[in-house]
Amino acid sequence: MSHELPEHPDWLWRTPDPKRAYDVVIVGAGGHGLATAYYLARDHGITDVAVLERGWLAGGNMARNTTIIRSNYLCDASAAIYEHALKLWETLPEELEYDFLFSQRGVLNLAHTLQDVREGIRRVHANRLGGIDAQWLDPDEVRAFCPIVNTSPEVRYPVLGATLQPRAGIAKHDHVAWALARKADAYGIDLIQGCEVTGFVRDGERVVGVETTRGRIGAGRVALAAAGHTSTLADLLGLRLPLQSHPLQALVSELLEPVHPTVVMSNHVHVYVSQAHKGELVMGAGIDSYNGYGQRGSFHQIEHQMAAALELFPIFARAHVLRTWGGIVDVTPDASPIIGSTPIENLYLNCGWGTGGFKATPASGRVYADTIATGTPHPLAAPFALERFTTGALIDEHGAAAVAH
Amino acid sequence: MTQPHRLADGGRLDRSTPVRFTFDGTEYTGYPGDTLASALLANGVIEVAPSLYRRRPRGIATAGVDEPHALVQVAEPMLAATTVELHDGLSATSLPGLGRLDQASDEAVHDKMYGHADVVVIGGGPAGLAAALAAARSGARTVLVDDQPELGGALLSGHEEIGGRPALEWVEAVRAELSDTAEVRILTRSTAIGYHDQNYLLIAERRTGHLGPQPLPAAGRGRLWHVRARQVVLATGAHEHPMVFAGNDRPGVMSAAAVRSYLNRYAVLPGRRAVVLTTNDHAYGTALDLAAAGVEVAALVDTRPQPPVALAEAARRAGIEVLAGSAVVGTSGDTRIASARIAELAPDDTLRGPVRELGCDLLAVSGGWSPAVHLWSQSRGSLRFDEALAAFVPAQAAQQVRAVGAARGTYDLAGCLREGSAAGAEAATLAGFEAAAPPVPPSVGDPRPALPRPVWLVPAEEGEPATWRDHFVDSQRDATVADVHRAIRAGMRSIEHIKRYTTIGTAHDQGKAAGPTAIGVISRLLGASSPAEVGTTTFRGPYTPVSFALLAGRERGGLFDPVRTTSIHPWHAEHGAVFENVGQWKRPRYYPRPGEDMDAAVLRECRAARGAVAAMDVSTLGKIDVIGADAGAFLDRVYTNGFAGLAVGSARYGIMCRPDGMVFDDGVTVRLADDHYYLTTTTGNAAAVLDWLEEWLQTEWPELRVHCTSVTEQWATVAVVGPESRAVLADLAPDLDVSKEAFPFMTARQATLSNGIPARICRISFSGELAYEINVPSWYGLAVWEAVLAAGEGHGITPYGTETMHVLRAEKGYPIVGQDTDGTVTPQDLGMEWIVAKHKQFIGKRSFRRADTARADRRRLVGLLPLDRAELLPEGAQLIADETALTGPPVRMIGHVTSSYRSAALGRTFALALVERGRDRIGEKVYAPLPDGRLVAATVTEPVLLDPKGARRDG
Amino acid sequence: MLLIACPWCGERDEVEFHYGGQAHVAYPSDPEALSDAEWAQYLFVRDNPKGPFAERWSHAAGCRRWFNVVRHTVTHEILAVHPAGRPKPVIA
Amino acid sequence: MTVDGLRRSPLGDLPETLGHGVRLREIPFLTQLNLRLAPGGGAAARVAEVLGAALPTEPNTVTDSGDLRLLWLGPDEWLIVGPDGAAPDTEGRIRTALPGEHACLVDVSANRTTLELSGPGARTVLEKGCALDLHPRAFTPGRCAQTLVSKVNVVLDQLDAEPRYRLLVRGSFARYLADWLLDAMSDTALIG
Ligand SMILES: Cc1cc2nc3c(=O)[nH]c(=O)nc-3n(C[C@H](O)[C@H](O)[C@H](O)COP(=O)(O)OP(=O)(O)OC[C@H]3O[C@@H](n4cnc5c(N)ncnc54)[C@H](O)[C@@H]3O)c2cc1C
Ligand SMILES: NC(=O)c1ccc[n+]([C@@H]2O[C@H](COP(=O)([O-])OP(=O)(O)OC[C@H]3O[C@@H](n4cnc5c(N)ncnc54)[C@H](O)[C@@H]3O)[C@@H](O)[C@H]2O)c1
Ligand SMILES: Cc1cc2nc3c(=O)[nH]c(=O)nc-3n(C[C@H](O)[C@H](O)[C@H](O)COP(=O)(O)O)c2cc1C
Ligand SMILES: [Zn+2]
Repeated sequence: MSHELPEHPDWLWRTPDPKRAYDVVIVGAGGHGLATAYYLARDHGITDVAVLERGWLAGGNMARNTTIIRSNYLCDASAAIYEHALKLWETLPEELEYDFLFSQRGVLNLAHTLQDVREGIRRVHANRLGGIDAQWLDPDEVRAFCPIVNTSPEVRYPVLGATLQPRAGIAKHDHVAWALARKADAYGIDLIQGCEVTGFVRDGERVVGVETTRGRIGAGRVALAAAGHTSTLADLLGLRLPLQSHPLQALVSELLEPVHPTVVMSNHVHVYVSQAHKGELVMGAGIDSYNGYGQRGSFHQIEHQMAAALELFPIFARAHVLRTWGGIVDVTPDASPIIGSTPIENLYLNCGWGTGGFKATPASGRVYADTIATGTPHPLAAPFALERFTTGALIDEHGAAAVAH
Repeated sequence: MTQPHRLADGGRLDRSTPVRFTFDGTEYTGYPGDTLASALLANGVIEVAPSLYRRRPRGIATAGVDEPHALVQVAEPMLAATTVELHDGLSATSLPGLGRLDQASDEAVHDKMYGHADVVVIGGGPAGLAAALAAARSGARTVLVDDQPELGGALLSGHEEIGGRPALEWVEAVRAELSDTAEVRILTRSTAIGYHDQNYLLIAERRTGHLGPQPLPAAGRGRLWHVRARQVVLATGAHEHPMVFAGNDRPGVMSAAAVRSYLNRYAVLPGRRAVVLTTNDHAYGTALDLAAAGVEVAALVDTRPQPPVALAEAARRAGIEVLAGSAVVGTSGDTRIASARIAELAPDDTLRGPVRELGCDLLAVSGGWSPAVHLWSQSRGSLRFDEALAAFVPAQAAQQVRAVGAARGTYDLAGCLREGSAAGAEAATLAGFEAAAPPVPPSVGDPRPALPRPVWLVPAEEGEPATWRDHFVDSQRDATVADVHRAIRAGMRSIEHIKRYTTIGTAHDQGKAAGPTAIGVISRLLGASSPAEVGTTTFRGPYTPVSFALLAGRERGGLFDPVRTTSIHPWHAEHGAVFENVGQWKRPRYYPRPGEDMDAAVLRECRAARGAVAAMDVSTLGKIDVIGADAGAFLDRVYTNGFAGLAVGSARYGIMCRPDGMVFDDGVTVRLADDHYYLTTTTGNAAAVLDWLEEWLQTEWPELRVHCTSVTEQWATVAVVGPESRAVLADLAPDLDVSKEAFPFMTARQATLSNGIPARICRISFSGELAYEINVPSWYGLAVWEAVLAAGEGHGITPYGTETMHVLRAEKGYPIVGQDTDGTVTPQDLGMEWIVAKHKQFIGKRSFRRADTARADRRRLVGLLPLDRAELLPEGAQLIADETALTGPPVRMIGHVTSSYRSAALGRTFALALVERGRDRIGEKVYAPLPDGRLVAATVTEPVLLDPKGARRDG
Repeated sequence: MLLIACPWCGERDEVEFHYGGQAHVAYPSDPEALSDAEWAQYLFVRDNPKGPFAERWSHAAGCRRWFNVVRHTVTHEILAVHPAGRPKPVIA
Repeated sequence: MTVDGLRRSPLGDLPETLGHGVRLREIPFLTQLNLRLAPGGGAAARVAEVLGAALPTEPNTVTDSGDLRLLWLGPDEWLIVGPDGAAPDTEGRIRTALPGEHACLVDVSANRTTLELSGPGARTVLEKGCALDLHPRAFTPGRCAQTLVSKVNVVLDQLDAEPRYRLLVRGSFARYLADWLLDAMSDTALIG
């Protein structure tokens, strides 16, 4: 049987009017902006904070992602920050007093070619030495772990094995955002919706405030957390960033009795699927090659996705697509985020999480808050500085996943 | 008695051939023309599975795609019984909003079609038919789409007249004319599920599913149409929505329009004693039809204090009591409704006066109408809340589209016909045809309705909204007024939050019927002045759920993805090759002999290559003819090394980088003539390299006189490798002087083989052995392969696959792009400084000077020899600097194994690895900690482990 | 599925094309003369506007020609199409 | 055995197949020459002379010259298709027209094979996997296109109004395309 979702808390957040100024103004009330606000208060006692959101709170990519959480990344810097996030996820429901259905059901990354196998094993070895749980499964072990995966050697791209991260899993995206929002609100932080930042107030080389659709708001520091919209904001300051915003789509089926006990990702065949708590299959589709701000992509992506899904999961043939949607993901040249200060004083940047930033939410917020509060990069954030594009010290996660959910 | 609720006559049924079906294990009969829902109602069955979470009894509530309760499992899960056509032998099980996936694999075929149309009309009701007719008469390619088995839309459920005849005769005449008109396609049983950019429509056609178990599986179950339309007419009608009052989910509470459908279209009596509740004119027709069918209509409850006089009069004449300014405030009944409680409503929608209870087994409800704007919204058209109609209606179009009839809030039949006709003509005209709106025949049907009085929320007789847990807002999700209230009390203001907090509108029906009601309820509880302030959630496709298999189409199983094979493939398959997928190619990995595993086969193949002669099909390499006066200059810009100075008839190995300086591809290029180079690429990158070259030529250097032509499949290529390869070649090409002097390493010759085949033979080597690559037009590939094997027979020639190829090249320290590199590796990292020209510009050169790229301590390619000669390091194993470094986690890693093999030639295992400061560590030890806890030590060496001087290759 | 008008072949579905990102970004005439920061701008930084965007497409499955398009990144409307090498059109 | 007898086409084992109103067969070994040169220049004129017909300059059209078909592939690119064995002679003739020009002629006869799909149902079969508008108002004999059928790149050439199409497909994709077409042809309700 599927489950009714757990009860929400009776109280979530206020709907305040903006004050004239704040110590810190965070632009964007997605998961990352909200987590940043929360950790500014929790870790640094900074509560004179506003989170400005152009639409409804957590209505951007936070409302749209396939909720996969894992930390089995290849590069040291990525593995470190995602593993930090995973550790935070493990205690966050209790800390935030909100059961947001964090479920450590494991994530399988399937290998279909010898190249995939090499990459998978490389990642398993690196993860284990990095202190991240990782296993290599052969096809029989894959079948045992997820019986509905087609492990027949007869298919076009047989499953040759998989990496498994047992501690990985999913969480209910909206509820995560609300849990963070609720605590941030309780610290006295103003979450201001329907408030779009349309410009910046500058004093020489410094940013001292923002212009919004609800008037000018002064700010000691301005922290961008606007995901796919970051470049349009940075453009207002003449700051060009190595970011491209692309449509990324996802879809859900109707509610189904439990059939899929874990999370399966396959880069080669292009499938990312889990079964959410209520019972719907949640599936990510391919990223569209072109730039797009329309929160929708091209339908052939969905059709390819379905063909691929049926290769791996013949049992899904009769399931139905109930709803499709798109988000706007901000992609960097090395598929890794940018976190840190900018050439403009008091302006901070956290973006470029692309197709995979949900899983990082708590760590992203925490290291960003630390960077903002102290004015120096948090050690986990340091490798993700903007300078890497000049020095060439890229953190290339392309090998790890075409769409790195 | 069978079908006790079936009317004696009428309906769109074929009564001559009753069909049998089972529902939850019980057998019933019905008629072709029935839906599962209508047949159940005919048998007196209204109750379906209880609700998912609260286990409330639930019944069939609608007659269409908006059905929230009657979900069933037939072959597929979660079909609405109101959309399942009855057929003999149908067996359905009711579902509580939760489907079950059948383990048995689904063999049904699904088809796709790509279409183009001048005018697509969606909806085959009066408006759509009129539009299609107008467009079709102009000669425009017209597609008429309707999701029902037959055309007519709302006319199928009434008794309108058009042109002085029963409306369905008009429908039939229009259908006949359309069928006879060239360039018209009528798609019934076809749902437009998506409206995308540039008038791209997706239409899901049900082809044979309704026939039951497929007689001919080849005629697919479904078909997905992709239609690019110049102009679109949306005539999708309107949805009637429910009303929110206590107990509004009880079986027997049904949409008033659905009741009318059941009576007139399906000849079914959904109840025997009815109460009708309405906010608008339309349900009067239902009440009158019920009365005419002999149903006792206990009351017609109209929220409006002053219902239109003519309607009220007609009701009274039919013996129906009209209770004006009132609403149903509650229902009773164990499962099915047994009575409705009715009270008067004050102008502010509060209750006043006494409550009256009327016995009934049917409560027909019309909470109002909302145009079906789903596709309009998907097309990015804007919506506007029309206060008079109390509904969101289409406002500004964003594409070449118009909405007509009920889909834009026009509810009178004459208006629907008029708008349809005009829109069809307009669309055809804009599509470039001469079209005139045909005259609209006179009609008798719904007149322009009087204004409705929407009552979004009928208060309970007591208590506060916080406690109204039986006022269902989204009954499939069991979400109530209390839930909405709770979300708002928690601080939520946006409908998007309330949707996600309560899950309203996210169920199988996507809130098709209840969505507008939910907006109304939310606006009431938020204290908004109008639903306009609340707005809608986003309309997303698909309009109705579609199966994964339909979207996958034919590209399943063997057709999922092309399998690319070479001209020699039949031989490989016949000779037991084990294949490896390389991109879309199937390449032989090794050729096991009986009893051999891969290791044994590969060792044998390697020994043959190093000891005698071996042959490999290397036809999959990408091949490009680069031709033109500037070909050399062009390649100089693309490769890190120089090609302009290459002698005609000679070959050279090259590496190309991306602008960021990282290795992109490598391969050997032969200069065939002054202006003609024959360039080869890795198998996986063939298409990417061609695109890359074209991109630079067309967008950066159009002044260069160079043309690139892909000849990958023009040429089949056979590598003949090993010390005895020269002898084999001599035999194969008797006219060619194969001597060392006449045919040196890195040159190419044209020759005619002994069997007459013309060949381009290159003396190049990816194995470090004396070797030749024989290129022939691919239709000769198999013949040449067989000739090579025949010529080599006396030398013990051995076919070998990619695995042996990998071992041979690794023994020589030759990297494989993508295996020993990963997008972060420069040519220098591979130890190939020699290939990076100092004195010319080439793509990527500037990047080598960047701080990180110029770092001295980068990871570089080296060889590894495990101390234990039998220990095979896993590819991907991470390396640490010394045994004591194993503290942590995290453990500091200095590199990883990229390639690792057993070598027949070396009599031991070896590996290639990328290691931090690797070249400075030659002679030192590094360690690979393995998951099984062992720590494997290996000595760092030069990557070239065999014949470093190249004597064998040059021999 | 975008409908893109190849300047040669006419309107074809998006899947026949290959996306090439921002148009009119010339390869620096003398890369060696650039600072690391300037080179990084060329390598990695492209416009990412919300609105009309001058971008490149190649008719990969058709005539294989590269050409330039001005497309609105929110509505996906294609506002102009022209062969490679022409200057960027002015879109009001 | 002559050397021609040693040739194998990618679909040599494909029997001619009839479906409902549609026929599929391979035509192996057609001559195919890829020609690149500037349109409208001297070379183009000389090529027209030696071939007896102008290279089409209207995109996606074909001109006939005896048993040769000259297919437009790009603004400066054509595919010259002729019967088996015509390559050496045709190539020789064209080469005489090219000296001194920025031009390029490559024999790609073995690069692709040809499938012929014909009959009243042929268009419907193609429309199951090809998004091109093949309606006679848009695509007629004399038109050609490079496009996708299912996941495969093809050069599509309509020979007559039956309709009869040629699909020129690279050898390695030929098997998949044939399998795909055969599957599509097995649809029993082909027309309509
Ligand atoms: C379909 C899809 C699937 C995905 N799947 C996964 C997955 O499985 N796992 C995973 O880890 N990640 C996944 N991701 C990525 C993940 O969703 C994002 O990386 C992450 O949500 C980005 O951070 P965020 O939550 O802060 O962004 P968002 O939620 O997008 O927040 C940015 C906010 O900024 C606001 N904003 C923008 N401009 C302004 C302005 N001018 N003024 C005020 N406010 C502004 C926006 O409205 C928005 O609410 C997926 C993304 C998509 C689209
Ligand atoms: N008096 C009233 O309040 C009232 C209200 C509604 C309708 N009506 C009457 O109903 C009729 C409306 O005529 P109409 O032509 O505008 O609408 P219609 O309801 O008669 O026809 C719409 C048709 O479109 C189909 N359809 C809807 N969405 C579709 C999709 N996505 N794909 C395929 N098919 C789809 C429906 O199944 C239906 O067959 C008139 O006779 C009108 O008088 C009256
Ligand atoms: C993990 C996840 C599960 C979802 N489950 C459902 C669902 O069961 N039903 C539904 O209608 N939508 C579901 N959605 C999609 C949302 O309704 C919605 O489409 C998404 O938040 C994007 O918002 P938009 O469509 O309003 O733009 C789900 C979304 C996510 C990310
Ligand atoms: Zn083109």
